[in-house]
Amino acid sequence: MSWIDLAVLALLGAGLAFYAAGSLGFLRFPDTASRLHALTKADNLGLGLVALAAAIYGGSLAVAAKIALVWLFAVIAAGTTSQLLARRARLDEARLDDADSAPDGGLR
Amino acid sequence: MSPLDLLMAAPLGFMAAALMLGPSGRWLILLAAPLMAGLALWLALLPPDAAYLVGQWDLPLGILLRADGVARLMILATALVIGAVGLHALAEPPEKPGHAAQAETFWPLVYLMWAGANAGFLTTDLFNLYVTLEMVSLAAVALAAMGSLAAALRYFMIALLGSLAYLLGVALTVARYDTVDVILLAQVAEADLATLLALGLMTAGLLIKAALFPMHGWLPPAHAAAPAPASALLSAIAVKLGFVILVRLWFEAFAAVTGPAALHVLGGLGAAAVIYGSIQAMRQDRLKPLVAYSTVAQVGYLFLAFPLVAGTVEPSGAWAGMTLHGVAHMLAKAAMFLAAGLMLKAVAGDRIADLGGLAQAMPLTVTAFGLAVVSLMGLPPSGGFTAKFLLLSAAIEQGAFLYAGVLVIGGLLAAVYLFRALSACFAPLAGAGPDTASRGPVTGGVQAVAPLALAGLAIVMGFAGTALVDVSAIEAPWATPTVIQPEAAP
Amino acid sequence: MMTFAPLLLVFLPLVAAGVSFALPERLSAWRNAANLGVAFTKLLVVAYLLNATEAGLVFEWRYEFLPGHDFVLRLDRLALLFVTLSVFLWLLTTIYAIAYFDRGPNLPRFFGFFNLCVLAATGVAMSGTAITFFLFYELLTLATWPLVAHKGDDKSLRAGRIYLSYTLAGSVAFLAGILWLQSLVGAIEFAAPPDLTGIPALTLTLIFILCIGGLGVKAAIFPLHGWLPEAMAAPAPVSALLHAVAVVKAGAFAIVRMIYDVYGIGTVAELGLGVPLAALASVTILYGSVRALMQSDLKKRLAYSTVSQVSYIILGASLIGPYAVIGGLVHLVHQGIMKITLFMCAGALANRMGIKAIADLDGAGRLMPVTMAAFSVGALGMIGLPPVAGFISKWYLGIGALQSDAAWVVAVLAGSSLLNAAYFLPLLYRAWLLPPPPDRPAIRELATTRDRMLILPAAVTALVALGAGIFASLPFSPLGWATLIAEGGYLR
Amino acid sequence: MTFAFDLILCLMILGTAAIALFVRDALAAIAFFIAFGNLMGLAWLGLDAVNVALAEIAIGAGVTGVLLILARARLLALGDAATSTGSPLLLRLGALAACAGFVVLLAAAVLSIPPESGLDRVVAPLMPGLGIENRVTGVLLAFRAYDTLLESFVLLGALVAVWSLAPAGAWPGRPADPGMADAPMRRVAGTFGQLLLPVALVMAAYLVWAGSDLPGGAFQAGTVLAGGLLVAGMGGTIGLPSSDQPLLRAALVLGPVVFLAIGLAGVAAGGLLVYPAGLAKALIVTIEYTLFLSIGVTLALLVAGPPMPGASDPDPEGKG
Amino acid sequence: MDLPLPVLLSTGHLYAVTGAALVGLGLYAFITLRHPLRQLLAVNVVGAGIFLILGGLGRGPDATDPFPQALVITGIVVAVALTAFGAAMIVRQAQTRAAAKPAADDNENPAP
Repeated sequence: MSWIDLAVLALLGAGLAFYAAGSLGFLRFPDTASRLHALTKADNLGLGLVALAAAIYGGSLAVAAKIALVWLFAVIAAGTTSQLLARRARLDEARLDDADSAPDGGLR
Repeated sequence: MSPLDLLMAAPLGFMAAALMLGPSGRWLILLAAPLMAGLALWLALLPPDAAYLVGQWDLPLGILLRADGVARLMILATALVIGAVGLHALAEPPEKPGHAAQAETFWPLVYLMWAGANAGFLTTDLFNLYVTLEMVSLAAVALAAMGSLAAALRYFMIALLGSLAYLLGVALTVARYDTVDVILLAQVAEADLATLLALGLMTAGLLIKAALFPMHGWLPPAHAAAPAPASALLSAIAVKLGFVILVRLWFEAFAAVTGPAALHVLGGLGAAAVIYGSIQAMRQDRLKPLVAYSTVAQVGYLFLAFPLVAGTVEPSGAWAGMTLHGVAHMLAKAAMFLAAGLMLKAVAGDRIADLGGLAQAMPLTVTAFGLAVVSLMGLPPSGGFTAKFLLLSAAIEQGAFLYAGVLVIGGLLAAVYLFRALSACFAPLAGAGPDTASRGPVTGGVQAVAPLALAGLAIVMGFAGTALVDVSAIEAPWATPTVIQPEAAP
Repeated sequence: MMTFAPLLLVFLPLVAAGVSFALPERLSAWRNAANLGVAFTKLLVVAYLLNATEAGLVFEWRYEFLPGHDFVLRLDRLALLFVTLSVFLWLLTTIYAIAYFDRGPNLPRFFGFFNLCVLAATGVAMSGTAITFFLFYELLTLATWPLVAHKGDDKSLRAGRIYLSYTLAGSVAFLAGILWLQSLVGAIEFAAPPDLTGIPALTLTLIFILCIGGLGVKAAIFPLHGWLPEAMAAPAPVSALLHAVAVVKAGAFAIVRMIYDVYGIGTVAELGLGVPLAALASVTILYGSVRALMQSDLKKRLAYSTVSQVSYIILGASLIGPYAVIGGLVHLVHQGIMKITLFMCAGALANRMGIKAIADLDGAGRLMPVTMAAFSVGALGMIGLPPVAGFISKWYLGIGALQSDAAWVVAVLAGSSLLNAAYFLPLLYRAWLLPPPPDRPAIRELATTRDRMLILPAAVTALVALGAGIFASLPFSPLGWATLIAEGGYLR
Repeated sequence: MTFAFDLILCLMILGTAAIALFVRDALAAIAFFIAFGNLMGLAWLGLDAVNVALAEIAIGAGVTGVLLILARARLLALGDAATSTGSPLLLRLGALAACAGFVVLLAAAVLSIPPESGLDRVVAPLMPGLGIENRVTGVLLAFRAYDTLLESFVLLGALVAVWSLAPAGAWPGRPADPGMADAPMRRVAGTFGQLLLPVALVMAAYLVWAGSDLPGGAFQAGTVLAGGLLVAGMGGTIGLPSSDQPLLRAALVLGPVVFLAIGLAGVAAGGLLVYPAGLAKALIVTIEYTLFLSIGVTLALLVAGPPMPGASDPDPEGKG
Repeated sequence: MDLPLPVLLSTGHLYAVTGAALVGLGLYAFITLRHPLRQLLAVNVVGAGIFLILGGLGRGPDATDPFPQALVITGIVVAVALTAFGAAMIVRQAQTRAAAKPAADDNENPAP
């Protein structure tokens, strides 16, 4: 087992740990905002670590660049969706307060 | 260039062109109808061994197109039916406003069905058949949806299940034999579990598509509710592709595997379909469901022929009877649906009792209906008679008196329900007193020409029996081995 | 001309049918001209053919319409007998029908299908194979249906339905029978009877029953006759045509073909099928007469009379003796001529004076003497009184029965004649001897051309019926021709 | 990958499938279906079928997932929650017995067939003639190009079929706007769409190009394009086109028609879909590029659904 | 991982049998589920199962047969086309029914 392998292993382990923490938070937290908080923060970090591990494991700059791109888009996508989810959750709460009407499809 | 590719390519080209032209795409049928009829005729007149490999890729990988007798006859009938139905639809007065989408999309869908049917009749490749089956089914469901969305959705779901069953069978066949070509399979197929299951699955799926009793449930509502041109295409074309694939499977690819018992199951279902469909047709009060149930019954004959084809050493008679029945039914049923559509539109009702006085008001349309009745009942001279005569001869020769009895009784039952509709046209106008002239000619004669031509062709078929029997025997699986004998997979 | 003439004979009516279907009602004069022209041309062709056939020529035209199944038109003497009868009567019926309908609704349709019926009847006569026969036989069924249902009222539609149910069921039984036979012996050509040796007697009997049962529907053999009285709902020209010539005769004609040209008299005798058939025919003869006696409607009475009379032909054919055969064949012609006379008269009475029930006949002879005279000739012929043609038939049948050691048939004939007299003589009595009801307006029988066209055809057929009886010994008389047929083939 | 991994994967596939099928809530069902599709993608990776894995994840999970979500949302707006309602117990028991029996039969049949890549041996020697490396692409666009040609028209036909459902008065028109109702949400999605669309284009183009030799191809690339178009459409970056726009129609038929034309032109070289020697790769790439464009637009419009009345363009800058 | 399983069940067979199970699962769902959208989902699961059978049985010792792979890709595209059409029909049917109903609260979104 080389140093590289060790590094990969360590990064993977750390990434998975963050994932686990994020998932735990997702399951245990009470409302949408805090669940998102758990997911986005922990998972983005977890993803980064795993991606780093993969990049090192891949061993070439081209692979690393591709993985970096993947990571980048995943982060952008995650950010966008969390934004949308959060907004949506707020809208729903507002409507529930009105006690009049229920969540309508954000997508029509 | 050869008609084998043009028959597939031309409708696809028309489909794209119709999409590009938008609402004026409807006029394309004026070009398409004669062109396709010409191509189909060219195909029918090709030398007997007409076949080629697409892209020159050899079997088992490639796809073989082959113009056998069944394909020639079916494609010719398809060209005539779709051409006539298309011209009929072109002459249709502008629909209610708001149906612009249907008026425009009707045409690409028709061309898609045309291409799919032609490609399906020509190919010997089971997976390729799956794709063509989907082309036809997709168009068929969309056309059915123009009448009743609920019926179309039901049709869609059940057809989807049928497609999947067929696909699963193809998957097992690929895995088992590393080929899906009908001709190669005929050489290597063995009766093991995988093969039998594959055949069973494909058969079950195709029986749904062909609407054989008891898998017919989707057909009457869908066919009865669709607009007349769509109904004509559904009953004439859509169910036939499933039947042709079954012929390829049972008499060619897996001919060595299928036993007489299994063939009698199909034949028995066919016989049951004849009786059941006829009885249901007799019970209808409305015209289009009656015609639709008649399709259920007529499909039965196609499968009733299966054990008869397999039961003789020299099956040319039964084979021709089966094929010609398919062709005659295509022509006659399309004519009948078109005529029924015109008749119902004229009386602004949908019940058989509403038809009174039509024999005076629209004699041409009623004549078309009557000629279609003659062929569907199997009365001479007509294609329907030629087919049933051949089948009945075969049944009696083999001593299959049960099938012979069903053939005979089916014809009589057909007489009962079809003549009920026809004689309603001769009745005086319901509730309008003695002045039958008040129901003047309702539509211009132009639209009546299409059903009249189709029904007339069904009648004319009765005079060309020998030629048609000869064509049907071209490259038939029981005849001398096919010319193309590619090597089996290494 | 040799092979062309028979084809012309069969397919000429297509021209008239096409013209009739295509021309609108306002061009009815053209339609009438076409119909009469074609009917007349056919008569000329028949005259030519009679001459040629008498000289021993046999026309034949064949076309393989399905592999192994030839479509054959063949004109032998038996065929020509039937063809001549139908062509002659058709010309008269056409004249009659033009006058009868004058300006009714749906006439293009009527004359179109009318011509198709001619085509089919001629085809039936000239069929050279069993399959060809079946084709025309079915065409006849189909083409007559719109005629039966012509009026379009509930009664006509019902009659049409019943007619179709009976005849289609009969057709398929017949088809099954001949297909079964063909599966054993190959295609059946009337000119060359198949070799039936080696086929089990039971099979042959079953096939015979299927075929005769199927054909017996059209020949209205008891108990398959139910459609015929119902079909009286049709207009009079149709009744005349259906009951005198086309449909019932096609059935009787086919039974003759079956016995003589398919099975052969030897086989029929061997299987012992002649006597039961003769017995069935006898039952029909008596049954029809008794039922006729019970009718109060004129056309219904005539219809049951037909049921009875057609079975004479079958009786003659099934007795299998030279004189009986001649009697049956000649009755084919005689009964046709006489019965068409009766129906045309009945139609004329209904058309001119609204007479439908027998009770209304009182004094009809005074108002329409020509019509009633013709009617009387027909009725007396039916009873079998000399010198009308009917006598000849019954005479030959009687002798034939004695020849075949079936003396009981003579009793049947006698009984039937008595019954015939019982249901016809009261009509004549009423018409000639009773005064007309006071409220009935006097009419001039032959005032207009139309009237003449309506009444004279019946007079012509009555005269022919008389002539066929009086001049029975001439070579071209029906009897002479029937003898020629019997000698030519059936008494080998 | 090891057998244990495969086994766990298979169990997870079955588990997600079961949940997707039988969970009450429709949204949950679709979510699990998407998860199921992704796991299927992994399974295809496990089978060394990267082409299929891409197609399965992009089309099977991605496009189908979006489609179902959109359909579910539109149903929900009509008060139909698409929850799974139970059927009669007897039916369930009967179905269970029948399906269990069928699975046993099917599994037995499957196990009776030894897994082998028989036709790979036929395909491999033919590849050099094509000048491309990716065997799946070779099969799709050369050896079985006929299937693919017809299939491209099936896709087009499906769109026509969807269009034929347009309600009265909506034709020709735009599909119902799949965009966000809430303006701020729309802005967020719009920003993402603006970013994603060009990236998707580039990536799709790369996938097509790579598809000759590496995993990828027109269908996968078309899906990526469709995804980009859809996200952009949801955010209002691009407006949905009216069904009668000539440019749109041209984009839809371009790929299939070019494919058909090249196929017919092959007749000059010996027959339908025959590629002249040396030109094979060029022709295949041409077909793939045009096809990818058409597939992308078609898939996006398939997801959007039929034209609906009153579906106005919120952002009238037109479609790119 | 030295379980004896791989000997009993090759990778290809494992996936193929999983496919078979998916087919059965989807079929059962198709029969017992009433809502057309859920049936559509079931159909997609059945399709995936069939594809997996094709792939699994095409799995050779060193490569997976490209032929079934191509068939699967074709099949996936056909499946998505049909699914799109089916989903559109389901939505349109619901819309037609909703429009046909005497609409009391047309513009309001109904309660869940």
